[in-house]
Amino acid sequence: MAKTESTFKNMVLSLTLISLGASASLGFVYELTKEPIALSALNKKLNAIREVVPEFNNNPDEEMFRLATGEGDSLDIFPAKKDGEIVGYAVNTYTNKGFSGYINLIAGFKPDGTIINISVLQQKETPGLGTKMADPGFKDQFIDKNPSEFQLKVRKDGGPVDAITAATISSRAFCDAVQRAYNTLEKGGLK
Amino acid sequence: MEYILIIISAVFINNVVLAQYLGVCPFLGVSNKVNTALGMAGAVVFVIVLATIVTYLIQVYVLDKLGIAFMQTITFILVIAALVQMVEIILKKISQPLYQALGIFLPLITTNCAVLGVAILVIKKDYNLLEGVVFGASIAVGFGLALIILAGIREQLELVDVPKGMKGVPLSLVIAGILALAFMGFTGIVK
Amino acid sequence: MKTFPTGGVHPPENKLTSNCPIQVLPIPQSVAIPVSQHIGSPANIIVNKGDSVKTGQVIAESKGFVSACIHSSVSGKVNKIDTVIDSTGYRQTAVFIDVEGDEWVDTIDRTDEIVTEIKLSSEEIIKRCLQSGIVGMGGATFPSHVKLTVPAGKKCEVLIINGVECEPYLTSDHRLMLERGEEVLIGASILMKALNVNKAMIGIENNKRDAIGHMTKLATAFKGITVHPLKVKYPQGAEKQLIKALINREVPSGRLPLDINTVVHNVGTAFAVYEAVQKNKPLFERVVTITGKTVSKPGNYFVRTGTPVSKLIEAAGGMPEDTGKIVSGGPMMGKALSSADVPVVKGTSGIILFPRSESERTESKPCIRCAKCVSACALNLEPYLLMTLSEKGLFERAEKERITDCMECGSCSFTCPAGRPLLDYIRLGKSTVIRMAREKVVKK
Amino acid sequence: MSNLLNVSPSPHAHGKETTRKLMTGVIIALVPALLASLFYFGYGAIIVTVTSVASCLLFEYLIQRFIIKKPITITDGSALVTGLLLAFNVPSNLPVFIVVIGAFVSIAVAKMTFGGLGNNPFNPALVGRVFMLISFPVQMTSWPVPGGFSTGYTDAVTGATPLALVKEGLKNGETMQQLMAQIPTPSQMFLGNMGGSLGEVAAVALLIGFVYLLVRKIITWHIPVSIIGSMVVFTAILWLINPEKNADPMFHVLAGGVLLGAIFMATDYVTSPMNPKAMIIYGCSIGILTVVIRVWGAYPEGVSFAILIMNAFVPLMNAYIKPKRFGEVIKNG
Amino acid sequence: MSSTIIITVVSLSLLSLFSAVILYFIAQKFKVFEDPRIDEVQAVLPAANCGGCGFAGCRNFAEALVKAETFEGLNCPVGGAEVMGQAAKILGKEALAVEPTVAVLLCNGTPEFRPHTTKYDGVPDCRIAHSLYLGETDCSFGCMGYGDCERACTFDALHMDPVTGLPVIIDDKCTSCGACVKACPRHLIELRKRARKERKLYVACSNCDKGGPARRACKVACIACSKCFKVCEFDAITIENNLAYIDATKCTFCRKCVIECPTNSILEINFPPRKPKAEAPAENATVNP
Amino acid sequence: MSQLQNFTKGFFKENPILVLVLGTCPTLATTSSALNGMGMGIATTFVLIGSNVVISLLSGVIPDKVRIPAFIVIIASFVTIVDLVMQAYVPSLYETLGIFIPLIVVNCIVLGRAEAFASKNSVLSSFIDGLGMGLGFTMALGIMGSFREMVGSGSIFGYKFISGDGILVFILAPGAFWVLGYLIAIINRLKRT
Ligand SMILES: Cc1cc2nc3c(=O)[nH]c(=O)nc-3n(C[C@H](O)[C@H](O)[C@H](O)COP(=O)(O)O)c2cc1C
Ligand SMILES: Cc1cc2nc3c(=O)[nH]c(=O)nc-3n(C[C@H](O)[C@H](O)[C@H](O)COP(=O)(O)O)c2cc1C
Ligand SMILES: Cc1cc2nc3c(=O)[nH]c(=O)nc-3n(C[C@H](O)[C@H](O)[C@H](O)COP(=O)(O)O)c2cc1C
Ligand SMILES: Cc1cc2nc3c(=O)[nH]c(=O)nc-3n(C[C@H](O)[C@H](O)[C@H](O)CO)c2cc1C
Ligand code: SF4
Ligand code: SF4
Ligand code: SF4
Ligand code: SF4
Ligand code: FES
Repeated sequence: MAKTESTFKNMVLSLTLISLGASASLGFVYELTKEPIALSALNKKLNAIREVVPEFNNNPDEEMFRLATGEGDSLDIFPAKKDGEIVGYAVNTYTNKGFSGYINLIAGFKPDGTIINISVLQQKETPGLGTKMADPGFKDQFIDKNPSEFQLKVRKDGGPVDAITAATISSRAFCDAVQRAYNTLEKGGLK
Repeated sequence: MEYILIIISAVFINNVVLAQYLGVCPFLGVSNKVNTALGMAGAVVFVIVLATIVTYLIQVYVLDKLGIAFMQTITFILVIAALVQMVEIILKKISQPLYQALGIFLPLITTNCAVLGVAILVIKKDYNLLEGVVFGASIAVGFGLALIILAGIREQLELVDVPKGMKGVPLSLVIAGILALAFMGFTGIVK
Repeated sequence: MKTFPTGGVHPPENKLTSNCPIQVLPIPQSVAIPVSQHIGSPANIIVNKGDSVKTGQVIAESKGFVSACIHSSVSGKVNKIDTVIDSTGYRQTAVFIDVEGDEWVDTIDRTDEIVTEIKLSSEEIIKRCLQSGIVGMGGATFPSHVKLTVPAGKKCEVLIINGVECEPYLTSDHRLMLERGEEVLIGASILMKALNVNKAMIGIENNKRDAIGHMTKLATAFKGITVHPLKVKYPQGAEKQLIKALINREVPSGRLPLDINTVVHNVGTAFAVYEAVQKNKPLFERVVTITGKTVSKPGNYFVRTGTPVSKLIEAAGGMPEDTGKIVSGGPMMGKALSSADVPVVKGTSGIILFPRSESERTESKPCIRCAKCVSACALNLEPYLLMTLSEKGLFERAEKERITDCMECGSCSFTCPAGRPLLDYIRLGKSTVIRMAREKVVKK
Repeated sequence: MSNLLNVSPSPHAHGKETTRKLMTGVIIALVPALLASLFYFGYGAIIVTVTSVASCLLFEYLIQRFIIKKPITITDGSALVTGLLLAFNVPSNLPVFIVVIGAFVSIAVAKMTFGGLGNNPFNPALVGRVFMLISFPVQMTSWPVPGGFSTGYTDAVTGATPLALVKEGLKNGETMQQLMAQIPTPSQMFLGNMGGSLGEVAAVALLIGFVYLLVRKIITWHIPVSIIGSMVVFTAILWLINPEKNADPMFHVLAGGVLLGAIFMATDYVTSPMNPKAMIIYGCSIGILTVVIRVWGAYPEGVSFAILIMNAFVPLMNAYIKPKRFGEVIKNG
Repeated sequence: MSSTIIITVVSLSLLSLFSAVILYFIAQKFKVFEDPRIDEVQAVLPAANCGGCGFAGCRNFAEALVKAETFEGLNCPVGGAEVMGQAAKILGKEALAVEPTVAVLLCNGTPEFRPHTTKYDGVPDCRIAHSLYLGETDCSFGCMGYGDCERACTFDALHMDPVTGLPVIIDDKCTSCGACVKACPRHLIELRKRARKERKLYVACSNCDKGGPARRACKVACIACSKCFKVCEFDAITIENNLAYIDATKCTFCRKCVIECPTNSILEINFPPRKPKAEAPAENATVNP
Repeated sequence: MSQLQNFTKGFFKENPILVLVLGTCPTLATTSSALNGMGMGIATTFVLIGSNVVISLLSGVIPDKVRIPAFIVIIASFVTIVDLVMQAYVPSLYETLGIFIPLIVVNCIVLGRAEAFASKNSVLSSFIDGLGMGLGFTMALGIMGSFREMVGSGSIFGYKFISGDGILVFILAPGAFWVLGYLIAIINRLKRT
């Protein structure tokens, strides 16, 4: 095959044509995937919510609302409803007290404030230490506990929570995030 | 203070090569002599700063405006490739010594994932332009630091007999591993 | 006590013969006198096979400025002119003389009387040194008249007499100072006159207290000459280190002592100059220490040049069974001889016989980067690096690291715990670098 | 062979020191600290030390024998020193399998990969220690409290080291004064009656070793003194600025592994600079980095990291910081 | 088509157009002319980078070839005539016939002929031993056997024989790059003309001492007795510095000198065995196959 | 070269990571577990095949001087397609691989194959080359990922086989460097014998 000469015209032309083809197909793929991408983002959220509240049949994402924490910001609350009746709230909560700062949790509460389950969305704690907060071994001790009687404090600070070995700081932070969620719900009167 | 934290974090704690795995190819490739390493480091700082500025502007004023953020990869890489070429030519024209010092490294930089990586990270981290530039420059300095250290060690090892199979890339990788281990000591200095 | 500031080592002194008075070694039946006993061009032979010569007669004339005359050390007949393996380790041209009696050239004053008054002028002294074949006895055998000729524009302020004898085992300078102290001092005065200086300093290491005492006492009678005890540390005898120790000046790299207005001469040289100038006796005899831990009768001897080393060994009670190495000079800088037939020359300060157990090198192990060689080097070089560079053939880098400054004192190899042959490679690198530099000049 | 004369280039004499004698010297200098560790931590210390030394020797042997296929040099003592120092850097109740893994990393990764003694750019024992610290953070940070010679191995009572106490305390907002009550007194710390790695606690034992090393001329004063000196200066400044939030220099020097690091680990020939000027820069940098990590970093203790980081710079220092050569400056006198 | 696609297409095309234009001008303006023939020539060179041609590597040599008027004095010993011919073809020049050569060792002092008189205990390096003294034997010209030449050879063509202590050259592998010649501090290796069937005939000695000491040091030393010189009908032999030398370009392999030599210093290699009196030289020849 | 050789060379003889040492960044970054590594490998394979095929189709019409930019555009398009598709259908993998998906564009293997192979060979050969290289890459990532996952977290493809943790360093940066380093050393050794 004879090579195309490197003339100005050829260069510009071929490059432009290739870009044309490339961008057209890209635009096309983008259009195609736009919806699935949005959907998968939603699914991810719903899955997280599903993990921490009982079965529901509404769309908590659509019914999401915000409640002020009282610390100058607010948390996202996702109400889970079964046949129109509230079965729980999933609260997207956080703390800045982690060993490496910010930790993002989603905590599910029964309408009476009892913890259903907790899921860690985002954390930067030290592997092998703080990261164990996502393990059932640690977080399961919160299930079915109601913060009104179950103090969210580690043993070192006089509470009932068993801290992760050698990671008291992360454990404290975890408690702090859950406490924040609980407080917000309580203040919002949703308990 | 904000900027100092960005600098420390990018140079030491989240060093591009040692913690973020970017730009490993040139790190392995151009590290046999301290002098070349210095040249490369200089060239990378220069290109990364330039590329950060240009890609930032393109992202904000073109891609975001037009709502085609998905075109990020393709536009960024084109822009970087063209930019590197342009820099090479301009450098050749205005400063021969500088060209001699940096010129030979420029082509290598196009395929250095640190450059594109930084451009994307700046957008991901929601930095403003100045923060982005500082971040980019620090990343590049971090790259240079790692490169020069490795070059120093490799130059010293040139003079001793290392096991045959380890010579070259494998040894550099092992050294990089130990360096990464050592740099973990900086963990936590910036949250 | 004074000493040079950085580097240096302290090898076991082993000065076994410091209490042995100098004896005269009987003249052998035949001698082989090499015509190159000095740094510089070999001398021109002016005798032929069959000629009769007298003790002290010139048999080879100096050729060029940096060269020295060679005198017959015996009287007798020239047997042949051939080659002999000398302490350079190679065959060199030598004049072989069969000894007949001991008839001296009549101009030599053979009396025991010490002549104090210096009659010759500065130029005459230098000329006499040239005629008498005086070379440096401190080891380098550099023709002394060259060092005494101060080039225009330079000035010598202080003469340093090197009585350090920092090498282990050797005691020839020590004995010479004890027994011929006065002559040495007169020699020093002659050198002062030749160099036109009025100050001379004699440096002696503190392990020769008797010599220090003796010389100090004698020196009171000489104007301008002072004696300075020095802390015992090798290589204090090296001229740059000695100058630093005595007057705290550093000879710049690649330059000569004269560039900082000093000249250094060995005590043996001073004695030879005394004999040449006051007694008109050329240099054909010198003090040699014959020693070694296994030697039965170690001692110090006046030896005629050309005498085979084996004669000296005989005088010392013969070669011990287990001798593994014969070294000419000190253990740190001396040359190992390939046989006992090597003739004694002007630069032979001592012969050491090492038993086999001490004559083998330790195994060379990897460098542990302990930097002991760096701290041993009195010139602050980095021997470990110089060795590696020249081992790997990176001579240009070695040059940048100043490999040519190395004075080959051996302190680095001595200290290296890994037993690395540092100096072997440094010497190789140094000579290669010098050769490369010369080739570059030639090319241009 | 025969009775031919030997001929070799000068010098014909060799000093008494050999690699093995130097290493033996280091081992002797470590004996006081070893005894102290037995005294405080009981036979856990023996188990850990023996495991570590044995595995270091074994790994070195195996690698030389089967992988590198070069002469076996385990008798030179360097692996023994590595093993001892590795043990000295870990808690005395560390499970045996972790010690073995740490020894493997020390010898295989940090030393033999580069060809063995003399070639490794990083301190093997420290690479091993940091590796263990990051891989097994829980085990590596639960320190047995000194319980006397009969302390058990696995059932020892654990507690925090003074440095960890201070770090966590300050993080919780306590002041230095409040914390002072919890940490051991300076004299307790000097004698070694505190939690910590088995070889680092007894300052007095380490100092005895230091004196021995200096007297035997195995090491020079430059590195240890500049490390400790720079630390004292830096921590003193911080302390004077805010004594509420910063511990005093005395505490910083006695707590943790500074002395062990400064005397025995930063001075490792192979991984430290080769001339006094560079040594002082190296030492000061280690001191300062240690304080930076201790005060601002996540880790309560920073000596190991600081030494490793500075190890990385040693080749550059050796290449660019040169001793002043004799006769370099032309003096007109 | 949705608007996204249009925007995409337009913006990217513009961008490409832009960069194409720039690149075009760049390419135009900053053309660096490098003779493409350099690459071509380099491609035919052996890429051994041994420096045997006298240049710092094959690329430099290629440049020199391209620049050179004629090939005079330029030769790649490794590639030999073949490669030089190819290079000549590329450049349209005449390749000069360069005679192929091979390395030979001008010393045959095995321990059997040349007894040891001392034991060298320094670094096993010929240069170091050479600068120290005459060596373990009394011959100050002969091979010291510490293998500097072996280390210099990048073609694995030269090995030290553990029995004789002398280097042995493998003719097939030797490219006559001359690295060993440069490495030997005693100048014992010569690049000699290659002959049919790898035949060689040369004085395997470099001893410049007079007959007496030479003979005392080594039984097969050349003592410059001139017998070979006298017997040679082709003026191939010269005697200088107490040493005979056979000029390979003149030698016709008549082998008369070999018989004459009283010390068996002349080696004949790869010749068919002589009928009548083959013992002495043949025995010699086994030393250096 | 037969098509079979063309296909297999990517696995051992010219393995992009273990022999050519290209594309080290994604190799190190994504192999903290076997699945991540192989996910990355497959994404790269797709880009490789796509760009190889298109480039070999177009190689005749692209002038030399704009060759590189043209290749880059083509490669970048495929990368973007992979990016979008993964975002849509394997969001969790997409998130863990993060920035390294767009960075496939600068992975030297892709451009390298385009330059060295696709632009000079037929479409079929280029396809096979892309497939072989891609799978070779995937294999290497798989090996590294499995090893790091096994040693580092005591699990394989997510199934834990020990209780507790592994040797954490192996899923962190130092482990990544070491494992790759020793893997290449082993390959070097095998190659020599
Ligand atoms: C490098 C490093 C990382 C650490 N990471 C964490 C962490 O992620 N979470 C945590 O709670 N503690 C972490 N710690 C431990 C804290 O510093 C502190 O010692 C610990 O929380 C005290 O808890 P304890 O009382 O349970 O031992 C880490 C320590 C170090 C040295
Ligand atoms: C090549 C050369 C030239 C010298 N030129 C002079 C000179 O001009 N004047 C002088 O006083 N000494 C001269 N010297 C002598 C040296 O200063 C020194 O005394 C001599 O080399 C012996 O020193 P050493 O035994 O310490 O090596 C020269 C030496 C050499 C090697
Ligand atoms: C390492 C070394 C050690 C030396 N030791 C001595 C010594 O102990 N005594 C001495 O007289 N010269 C010694 N020299 C020679 C002196 O440097 C210098 O050449 C000599 O004193 C000059 O005097 P000369 O020319 O009269 O010999 C030594 C030289 C070197 C390089
Ligand atoms: C003074 C001195 C200190 C040493 N310190 C260490 C050390 O901290 N860690 C270590 O692994 N080896 C140490 N060694 C032993 C040895 O030098 C070390 O294993 C080498 O780094 C191995 O090449 C030391 C040796 C000496 C002489
Ligand atoms: S021999 Fe040279 S390098 Fe070694 S200590 Fe002496 S002067 Fe320094
Ligand atoms: S004394 Fe020996 S082991 Fe120590 S640094 Fe020097 S060469 Fe290396
Ligand atoms: S034997 Fe000599 S000439 Fe022949 S290839 Fe080897 S080094 Fe070159
Ligand atoms: S031929 Fe020359 S270089 Fe080779 S071993 Fe003999 S002396 Fe050494
Ligand atoms: S993959 Fe090559 S630089 Fe990152």
